[in-house]
This record gives sequence, structure tokens and C-alpha cells, in this order.
Amino acid sequence: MFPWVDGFHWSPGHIIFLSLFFAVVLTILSTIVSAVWRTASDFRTHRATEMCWRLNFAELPEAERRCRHQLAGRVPHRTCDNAFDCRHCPKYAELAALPARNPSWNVGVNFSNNLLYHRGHTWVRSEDDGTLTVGLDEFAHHLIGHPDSVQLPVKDSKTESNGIAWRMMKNGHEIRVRAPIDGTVVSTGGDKHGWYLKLRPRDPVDLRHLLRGAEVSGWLSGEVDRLRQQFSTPNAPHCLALGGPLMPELMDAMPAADWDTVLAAIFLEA
Amino acid sequence: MPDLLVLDRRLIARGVERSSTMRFVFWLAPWVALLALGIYAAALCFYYGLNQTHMDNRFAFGMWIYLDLGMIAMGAGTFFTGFLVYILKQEDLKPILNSAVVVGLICYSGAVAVLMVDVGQPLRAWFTFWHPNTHSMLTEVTFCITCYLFVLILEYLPVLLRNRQLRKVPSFLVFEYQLHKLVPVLAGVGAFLSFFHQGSLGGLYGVLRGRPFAFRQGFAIWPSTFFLFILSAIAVGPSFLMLVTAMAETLTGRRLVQPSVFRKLGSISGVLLGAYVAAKALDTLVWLNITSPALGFAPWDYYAYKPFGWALLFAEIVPLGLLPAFLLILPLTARKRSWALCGAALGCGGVLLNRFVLTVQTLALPTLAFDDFLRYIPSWQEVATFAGVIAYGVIVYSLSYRYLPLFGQAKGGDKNVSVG
Amino acid sequence: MSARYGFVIDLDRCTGCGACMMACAAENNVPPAPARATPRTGLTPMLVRKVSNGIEGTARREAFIPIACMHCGNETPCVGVCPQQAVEVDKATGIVMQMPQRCLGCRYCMTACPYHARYFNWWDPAWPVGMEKSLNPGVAVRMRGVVEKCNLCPARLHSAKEKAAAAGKKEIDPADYLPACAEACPTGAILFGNLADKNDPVFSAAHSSDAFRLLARLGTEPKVYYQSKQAWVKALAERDSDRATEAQHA
Amino acid sequence: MKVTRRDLLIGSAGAVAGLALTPVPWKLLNDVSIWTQNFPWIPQPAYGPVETKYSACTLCESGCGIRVRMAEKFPVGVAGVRSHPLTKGALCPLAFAAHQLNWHPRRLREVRHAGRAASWAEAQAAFQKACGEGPIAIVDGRPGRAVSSVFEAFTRKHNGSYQAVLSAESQALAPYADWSGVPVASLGYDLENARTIVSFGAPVLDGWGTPGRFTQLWSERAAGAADPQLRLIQIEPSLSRSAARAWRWVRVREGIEAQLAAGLARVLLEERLVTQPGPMPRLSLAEAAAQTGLAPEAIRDLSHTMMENRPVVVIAADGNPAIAALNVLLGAVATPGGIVRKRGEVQPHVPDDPVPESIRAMLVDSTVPWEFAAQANAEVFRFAAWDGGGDRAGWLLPAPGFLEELTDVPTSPTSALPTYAVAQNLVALPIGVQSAAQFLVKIDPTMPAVEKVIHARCGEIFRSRQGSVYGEHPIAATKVDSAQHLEEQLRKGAVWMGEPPSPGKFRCELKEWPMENRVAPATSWATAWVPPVFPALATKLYQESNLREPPAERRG
Repeated sequence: MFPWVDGFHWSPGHIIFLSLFFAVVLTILSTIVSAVWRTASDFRTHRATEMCWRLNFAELPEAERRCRHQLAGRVPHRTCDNAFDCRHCPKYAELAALPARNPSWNVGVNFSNNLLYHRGHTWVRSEDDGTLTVGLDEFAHHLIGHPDSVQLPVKDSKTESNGIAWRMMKNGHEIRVRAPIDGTVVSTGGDKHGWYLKLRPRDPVDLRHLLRGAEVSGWLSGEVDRLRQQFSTPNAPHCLALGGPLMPELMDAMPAADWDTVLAAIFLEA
Repeated sequence: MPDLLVLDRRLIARGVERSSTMRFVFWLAPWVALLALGIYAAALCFYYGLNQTHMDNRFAFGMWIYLDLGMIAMGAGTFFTGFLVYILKQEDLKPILNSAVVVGLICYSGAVAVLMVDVGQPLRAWFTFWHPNTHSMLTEVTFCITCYLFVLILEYLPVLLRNRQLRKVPSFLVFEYQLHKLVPVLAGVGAFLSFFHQGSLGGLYGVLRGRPFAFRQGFAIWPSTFFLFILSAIAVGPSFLMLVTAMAETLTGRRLVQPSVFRKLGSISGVLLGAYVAAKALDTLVWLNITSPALGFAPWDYYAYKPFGWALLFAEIVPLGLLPAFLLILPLTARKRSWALCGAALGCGGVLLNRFVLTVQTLALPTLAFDDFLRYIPSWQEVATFAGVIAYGVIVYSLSYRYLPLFGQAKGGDKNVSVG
Repeated sequence: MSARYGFVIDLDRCTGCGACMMACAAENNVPPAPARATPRTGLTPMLVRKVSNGIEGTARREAFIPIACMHCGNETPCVGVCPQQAVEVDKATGIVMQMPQRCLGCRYCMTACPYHARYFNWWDPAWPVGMEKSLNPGVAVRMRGVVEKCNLCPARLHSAKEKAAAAGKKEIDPADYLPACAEACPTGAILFGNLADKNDPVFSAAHSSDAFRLLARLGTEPKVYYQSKQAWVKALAERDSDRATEAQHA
Repeated sequence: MKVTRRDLLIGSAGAVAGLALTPVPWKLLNDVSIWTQNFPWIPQPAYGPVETKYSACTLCESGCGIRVRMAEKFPVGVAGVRSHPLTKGALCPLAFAAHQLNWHPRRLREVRHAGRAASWAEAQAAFQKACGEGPIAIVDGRPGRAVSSVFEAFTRKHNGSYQAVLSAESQALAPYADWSGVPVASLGYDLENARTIVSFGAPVLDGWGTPGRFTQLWSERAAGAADPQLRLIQIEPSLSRSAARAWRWVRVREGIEAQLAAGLARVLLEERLVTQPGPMPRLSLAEAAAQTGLAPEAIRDLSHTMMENRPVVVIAADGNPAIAALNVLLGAVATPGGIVRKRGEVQPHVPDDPVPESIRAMLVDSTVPWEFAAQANAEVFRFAAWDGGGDRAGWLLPAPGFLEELTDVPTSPTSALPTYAVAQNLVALPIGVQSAAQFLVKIDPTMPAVEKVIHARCGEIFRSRQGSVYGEHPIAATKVDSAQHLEEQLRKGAVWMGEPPSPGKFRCELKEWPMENRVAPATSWATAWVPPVFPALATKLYQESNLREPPAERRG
């Protein structure tokens, strides 16, 4: 193997063989090392969260990747190819100008027109002091009810949009809630407070990617429809009857349901 | 038990429907039992030594070596498709790639495991690396197979990390992404390694001057069997992938890959098989008329012993070589799935027969004028050990199919029966 | 000058008594085979085989062929194939050396050997209680799972060298180095010596008209010669001889 | 801080990676493979000085010269002695594993009575009682040894009878003894001067007589030659190893030696092929041919071939008088190259006593083959070093094994020259083991000790001033300065050999042609050297080579 090991010969055959072997070993090792190193650097440069999100987004079924403008009825059909990040979407401005053709009927859950919504079922409210409050929207709230436990980020920790902002446990299911925006945690609330995080947004503040107005109703109705489909079993509870208000604490009401899939769909997991 | 159900569900990618946990468990149970038996048999061999087998001084290689050669030949589809996709840019074969990687991993890890049982002093196996005799084909095989096994593991890693739970860990997901970008490099290395060890496995017997039935002339240090093995391996590798995929499709009752992929694999297999048969025939003629007589061995002597008659040689070349080649090439049959699969099966059979002849018949035939033809029946330990490897393969493939994106994310539900 | 040790075995003189086998086994601490051993799983570095002219009845003739490692001098089949240099040809003596403590037990060399002169330790070596006291000092017992064969009694060569060294000589005295089998043969059928030495009796014997080697056409230059005046015995040298063929089709 | 699962994963991964960088795993790997190179359960050969001793093998009556390598007081190797006048360095195959026999699983180490463990004291008491009641018999397997005379003395004193069990070689000589009155022990074959040897089924190349003596003669004068100096004609039903290597193999039916001999005799007499006349066999050539399964021509040819180059001698497998008669007819008795009388009487000839009707007790020496069937009603005291299996004796008494007792080795039966050697007790006698002689001396202290007898015989040889002593270098007996010195030499492994025979000296008269195929008595055993037990090594080796089946294991 090596010149100092018994059985090594300085013969051409031996040298060629071993050098080829070492070349192969080095190639394999360098492949691993470079993969690891690139991974590490992605984390150093904070590209990791973004990449994870985009990899997940790529795996989402098409129905869940509809463009906000389709939700608002501005365009008949459009699928987002930008990981829901309208900030860098070339067509955003042009499409946003179109009129929304989508009357906001009752979708079964309430939503507020002065809140901005993220597709991961969080809302964002800008406060006077320039911070942003983040909470769980009513749809998610109805489903989960009161979580058994909440694991919130520590103060001054950073959140990245579409990264995991906080985790909750409910009936043995882990719920990973995606952060709507980039920012620094100023203070943390919880289930009782009605909000979960207060963030100081990273400058420049840009909330363009969050849903508002007609988009929200379109989006939520879509979510409710999917929920209906997922629960379209013979013994479906009346709460899901067409138009009826969403029954609170659905997870407690129907423990047998395939919540794993449902929650994954709701919180944008592939 | 409910935990198991939950775990099972959580491991299956969202939106992918798989058979019920119970059904899956019932499918796995017999294989697990078989694997346990195999492990027990191997343990016997480790503890009491190889007297547990029916090998002996004259039949020093037995069933295990034969099946190793066979498995590795079947595993050749992996490096070859990798080579086609990443080096020759045959993108349309991509859907089969993940499945191919798993098949390769099973074949190679299985073969290495059996080899470890087969040697008398497994604890000294590393001597081969420490004091290598670079003239030995076995050294070449050992080095290449070990390295290639690592490559396969690396190629399998991205597939594994795409599992629903594992991908939740951001670092895993990113690593998978980065590694996947580098896979072409691995494919290249894999192709290089496989080329050599497939060949060396042929050389293994081709260099045996003392066994004129196996001995062949060749270029430089490599006997003709070196090249024949490479050719035959890459010829049936794709066929074997077709068979495995087809089997998975019947078991799951779902179309996993487009017919076009099948056809492409088939035609590649067919063409290479044709080339192989031609080369093999030529080589046989040279051997019968020049090589063997020169060593003082009349060729007809080899085939004077039943059950190893000329029929074996004929079967290897015509019904299990030429015929499948035609079945896979001719549009008429190639387009028909059943015919194509039949051709693939025959092709694999032919190469397996070739490996059998080279390993078993070579040892059974007498060399000294006063020697007799030898017989050898493997012991149950030998059979069980190998059965264990088969079971291991089925288990790994089933688990991979169930929890990993083997054929892209084939969303949508299974049809009738569904395992894996 | 480097020696080429080898045998010239006169098959006409061999009565097949098996003394060479016994002496070899005793010299090299070969363990008795366990009850489960078959004729094909034992250890016989020297093995005498009975051969016949393939005819039944009064015309039948039989002879005995002692077979040990042939110590092939050219393209030595077992040396080339060993993956970890556990087999080597000693340049000074021409002896093909098998090193059990280096062997991994892959048995590739056994498939390579056309003479079947290599043996695998299928069992742990074991003797009846107390019999280990009768083991030959200076010859290590081989462990299970390795290949062994005739190394031409290296212990005897070693002591011959020591003796020569003590006497301050470079070359060993040929009389001091005689493998157990050659020493034991009651009819003097086994002649041992240095084939490279023109004055050595084996040289002339090996070049006599009656001398032949087994499977010489393989081109491995075995250093074990055989000798016989009988045509049918000579015919055993090669596989595709008439006798072999008719024996096949008989 | 809180340790999450993630931290654990990373930690363990790091630990594994880190460990690989330390020498620990590599050292472990190395040590493990070193361990495989000397598993603790593998026996290690003894180390320390190896000394070489010379002696005579006592496993059979041939008494070949052996060179024994001793390490830590135990024999670790047996080889022949080139300077030995009779065997010239040859040994039978089994002798090479003889040093392992003492550890054979069947080695006897304690007294057994009726299958149960007993003590020497009990055995002694029982034998003493038997002597009191009488009559007793002592059976000796190798008459003519110092021990034999102890046996004889004991039987004389305690109104017993001395019985000798003869090997087949000796029995083959018995007819001449009957006809000439010369004791069997004094007769031998002068093979060195014969030119044609006709063996009636005697395994002459397969353990007959002294290993090496005839095989070497054959390999020098006969092997392979088309027209050899020494012709070996083997008459045997099957292609035995002797037949396979013989100059001619005559295939005959089983057990028709006498008929063939008669047929040959007829041809010899009718065609005047022999000079001196003899009684004509009653059997006609045609009848002989019919019974032997040979054509009359074949028998005629055979007799002609026999006479082609002479001297010719016929060797019988056992004491068949018809074949002995053939030798007489051929003039192969008391002539060079035939049956000769040894010069000088080394061992006093001990005559067999008539066997009494009923014997109270029978002491069977360890030299008597296991097959020996003792008289039914007698109480048997069986000495044996190895248990041959079966229930052969009331008393089974452990006797010394290989090289464990001092004994002398008289002339081998087939030898033409008298020899005398002494086998030293190179190995310490195991506890609880003693020889028949020691047993008898304990019972009757007036019995002479073996040492004394040997000493006396050395004295006789010294005074006879005949032959020479073959030690490191052979010297004429006349050159030996004292009996003391001679004994020392012999005890060191030298062998004395007397003068070659002088022709004549005895005659055999044939009244009429003996016809019966004398059935070998129960006391005879296969001529090929069959040990009380087969060395484990040999059993295995013979199994692996296709030489011959190992003797059927005698199971209890």
C-alpha cells in the first residue's frame, strides 16, 4: 500500500495500480468534502433557509402553487414559479394593477382586511412602533384550537421568511409554522395572547409578498375546499357542510382523521 | 402498534399513496424471516469455519462465488444508466435512475457480504489493501468493488435524504441538493470502477492457466474474458432493471415509468447483447481451436461429462444470447412489453449461465489425466446465506420504494394490489 | 548461485505404501482429520494417488503417483492470483512459499492450481488429548481458514542453513537438507535435489529419456519430475493423450 | 442549555469521525488480525532442545532400526536408520506416526476387570489364586525375546504351559520345520540371492517380513524393467499392491493355492524340469486347471517361466504345506536364494508346550494380536497397550506402549541372518502401566529380570565372536572389547548381525505330496503390518489417498 509497508514494489504495474486507486479515493473524498463545504457555506450566507423553502416549494402539488392574482381573480390561471416571493416577481406590478374580480363571500372562516396573510396561515400586522406582529390565522386556529405546547424562538433571534418561525405540538402532531417575513424577534406572545411574535423587520421593509384583500378570500376558500375534500368521508361532520362556519378545535373533534397530511398541506410541507 | 402506523404514515411522502401498514408488514414478514435464517447460517460459518459448507479442496469455490458474479453482473445496470444519463446525457432515462441506484446498492453490498462469509479469515480481509498483489485479478476486484460500494452509498444518499422526515432537517436538505449537483462526478468514477471490476471478474477465471477450460488469451494483462464480462454486464444490466421495474409495477399495480423508457433500455440491451454474442462466439472459436489445444487439452473432452454437454455452450450462445438480442432489437417484438420482458429475462439467464459455466463447470472438470469429474451440492448453510441476501435485497427495495422517491414523485394512488 | 530444488520420482519404484504421506504429515504437524472430513477436505501436502490403465481384468495395470506441490518455475499459477502476496517464489531456492499467517483464505490459488496440490484448513487443528506433545518443534501449526501446501519442509532447510552458518559456510551441505517424504521412501523412489546443479543426481534423472512432468504443456515448468519405463504411465502426463481419451469414452 | 436530538446526532457523528482519526481503530484492526494468526485454542509445538536417539521399533517383530527425535522427554519424530544392515533406513508407513500412538484415544491406562475399573493388586491376587489352582498358560506373540524366557521360566515353575502365537511369516516356514526338525526361528529366506520369486498371495511389497528389506531389493533389481534381474511373480485373485507392481500377475480363484501348486508340480515332474524326483501330486493338470481357473497352458507356461532364471523360491502367505512342498521340489530348500538356516542360535528356541484340555487362567502378552481367541473356559489376563475393542478379556491390563519398556529384539522371522537389538525405554512409563514381565516378577520374585536376561545374551553374542555390530560405524564383533561395551552399544541403538548362512545344513524329505489347503489357525493374523490400533494420522491419510482402505476400526 505504502512504500514503507511490506509487499510494496517499485514496479510500474504496482505504481500505476496504486496511483489509480488513490486518485479514485481522492475524487470520492473531495466530492464528499466539497458537498459538505458548500452546504456549510450556504448556511453561513443565510441562503440555506431560502433553498430549503424553494426545494419544498418545488415539491408542492400544482394546486397549492396558484398565483395570488389567480386567487384574486385578476388572471384566469397562473401558477407561481417564484416560490411565492412576489418581491422578485417580474410580473407582479403589471398583474397587481388588474382589477380583482372576486367577490369576498363568506368562506367559513373570518379574516380581516387590514391584516396581511402569509400562505403558511400566519397574519402580519404592522404596529405604530414599526414592529410587526405575527399571529396564526383563524383557519389554522379553528383546526388546532389550543396547542398543547408552543416552542417559540428566543428574543433577538432572527427569522427568515418561509423559514420555520415556531413549532407547536397538538395531539402528538408537530406543527412547524413558517415565518411570513425576515426580521428580529422583539417579543414573543403565544396562544393566549392571540399573537405569537413581535418582529422588527429587516430593512428595507417589503411586505409585497403577503396576501391582502380579495386574494385572501380566494386563497382561504381554496384551503377550505381542500379541507372538505380531505374530509369527504361518509361520516363528515356538519361543520364542513357547504358554507357552514368552520367548527373550532377540529383536531380534537376528529382525532381519527389523517391530520398528518392535512397539517402538512396547510403549513406548506412537501 | 399505533405508533408504528403513525411512523409509517409520517415516513411516506405527502400525497403518495401506499398500501396499508398491515399489508406491508405481511409482505415483509416472510422476507425478514428468510433474512434471519441467512444471518444464522452466516453466523454458523463464522463460528465453526467453512466446514459448514460443502466446498472442499477440489471445489474450492462454490455457489457463493457463482452468485457473487451473477449479482454483480446484474448490478451493472446502475453504473451504465448513470453513465448514459450523466455522461452521455440521455436525460430520458432519468426516471429509472433512483431505482437503478437502489438495485446496484443491493447487488454490490449483498455480494460483498457473501464474500466476507466466503473467505476463511474475514478478519484479515484488509491485508488485500495493505499488501496488495497488483498482478492478481482478485486484488483489482476487491479494490474496485469496495470503492464502488462507497460511490453507490453516496449516490443513494440523495435519494435517502429526500425522505419526508429527513428532508425536514434543513442541513440534510441542502446537503442533498449540493451532493446531487456533484453526482455526475460520482457517475464518472462509478463507470470507471465498474468497467475494471466487471472485467476483472472475468479475468479472475480467464487468467487461470492451470484451468484450460477457463483460460483465454487476451491483450496486455487482460484475457478476453475481461472484455466479454464488461460487454455482457452492460448488456444485461438494463435488462435486469427492466425486469425489476416490471416486477415492481406488477406488485404495485402501477405504471412507474413510461413505456418509452422501457423501449430505450430494451434496445440498448439488445444491441449490446448482440455485440456480446458475436464477440463470445468468436472468442469460443479461438479458444476451441487454438488456446485449449495448445495447452494439451482436447476441447471435446470438456463436454464429455454429463450434465455439462455441448448443449450448455449452445444454450449460452443461441437461445439465451442471439434470441433475446433479436427480441429486444426487432421493432415487432421490442414494442410489445411482454416480448421485450421475455427477451430481457432470457438475456439475464444467458449471462447467469455464462457465470455458472465459468465458475462451476471449470472446477468440476478434471485437469490431470487421472482425475475424475467432480460433483458438488451446496450445503443448506450456503443456500440459506444466499437466500438471506435475496431477502435483504427485497426488503431494502421495498422500504426504498415505500419511503423514498424511487421513480420521481409518482403522486396518486395505487391501483389494485399494492406493496412497497 | 541460486538453487532450484525439486523431485524426480520413479513411479516404477513406488509401491504406494504411503510412507511419504505419513512422514510428511508428521513432519509438518498436520492434524488428524475430524470424523466429518471427507477424502476431499483433508490436509495432504504429499498425496499418493492410485492410477490405472483404465482396463479391467488381467490386462489391468496400476501404479501410484505421489503428488506434492510442483513448485512451478514459470507463470506459477498460484503466485500470480493471490491477492495479498501470501504466496511467493523464493528466488534463492525456487521454492513456492505459502505463508499461512498472511493468507486470507479466499482459495483462489486452489482453483488456480492444476495439480490440486493445495489444501484448505476447513477445521481448527485438533489432536487427541496429550498428543500435542508429539508435535514437531519448529513447525508452526496452521490455523483454521487458511490454505497450505508442500513448502519442501522449510524447517529442515532452515536447520541446514543454521548448520552451514555455524560452520561459516555460505552454501548448505545437500546431505543436510532432505524433505521428510524423500527421506521416508523405503524404495528410494523419491529423489530430491537441486535441479540447477549439473552434478546433482536429480539433474541427470530429470533429463533422462524416461522422465516426464505432469501437464507440462501448460508451460508452468513444474519442478517435480516423474520417471517410468511404462508407456501407459507416461501417457498420464497429458490430458489429451490417447489413454485419457479412451478412458473417457470407455 | 437544552440538548436537542439534533445536537446528539451531530455529536455522535463528530465522535465517529474523530475516532477514525485516532490510532485506536487501526491498532484494534491490527491486533485482531494478529490474534487470528495464533488463536489461543491452537496447540503450540514444544520448543527447546531436540536430541536424537537410536533404537529398534517394537511395534512388530521386524524390529526395524529407528531414529527418534526427542523434545522435552517425548518423541516428536521417527525416521529410519540408513546404517541399519537389514532395513537400510526403510520403515513401514505407520512407524512415522508411531510416536503419536502413546496418546491414542484407545491407549489403556488403568486395569479393567470385566469392563469395570480395577487395581493391579486385585489382578495380582486373582492371578496368584489361579496359579494355585492351575493349570495356567502364558501366550507370547513374539517368542525368543528376553521376556519370552521369563514367561517360560514362570510356566515351568508354576506347572503351566508356554504358548507362542506365530505371525503368518513364521507359519509359512512351519512346514519345513516339521519336515527337517529345524526350529522355525532358525529358518529364513535368502532373497538376496534369488532370481525368481513366486509369491502365492503373500503381500511381499506390502508389509511382508521386514519393511524395506525386500522392497529395496525389488526396487534395485526389478522395478519397471521389462526383463528384470529379479522376477517377481504374484499369484493372487485380486490386483493387490504387490500384484500391481509385480513383474507378472497371475490371476487365480480364491483359496486354490494347493491345487495350483499341485498343477505346477505335475508339469515340473512330467516335463523333467526339476532334477531330483518327488512324489507326484494326485491332482491331474486338467483338474488343477479347472479348479484354479487357469488354462492348462497357463500353468505350463508359469512353471516354465519359474524355471527360466533360477534360483527360484516360492513364498506362501501362510503355513500352506503344498507350497512348501513346491519349494522342496524346486530345490529351493537349504540352497542359496531359497529357504536357509540361520547360522548360530541367538535366541534359545522355546518349544510350544502341548495345550492342556482345560486351562484355569491364561496370561496373554501385549505382543499377541488382538484377534487371538483365548480358550473359552479360562480366566484371561490380557496385557495390551491399546484397547482393540470388543470384550476379549476378563482382565485388561495396561501394558507399555511405544518406547516405554526395555526389551530386546531378536531376529526377524524372514531374515536369513541372525540379528539382535535392544529397544531402550526412552519414554517414562506412565503411572498405572506395567509389562507382563514386571507383573510376573511381582508375583514370583525369583523370576529373572529382563535386564539380566538381555545382559546374559549380550555376553553370549560377545563370546560367539561372530558377525559385526552396526552402530555409528559398523565394527566386527571381534573388535568389540567387552560384553559390557557390546551391551552399551546395543542399548544406544546399535544392532548386531551374525554371519551369512552356509548352504546345506538341513534336509526336507517329502513322503507324499501334501494336498490339503491348510486353513490358517485362528492365531495367525494378516501379514501386512496391522497395529493394535491405527494412528489417527494414518487412518486419515489412507482415507484421502485412494491407496487402500484403512483396516476396519475394531469397535467395542
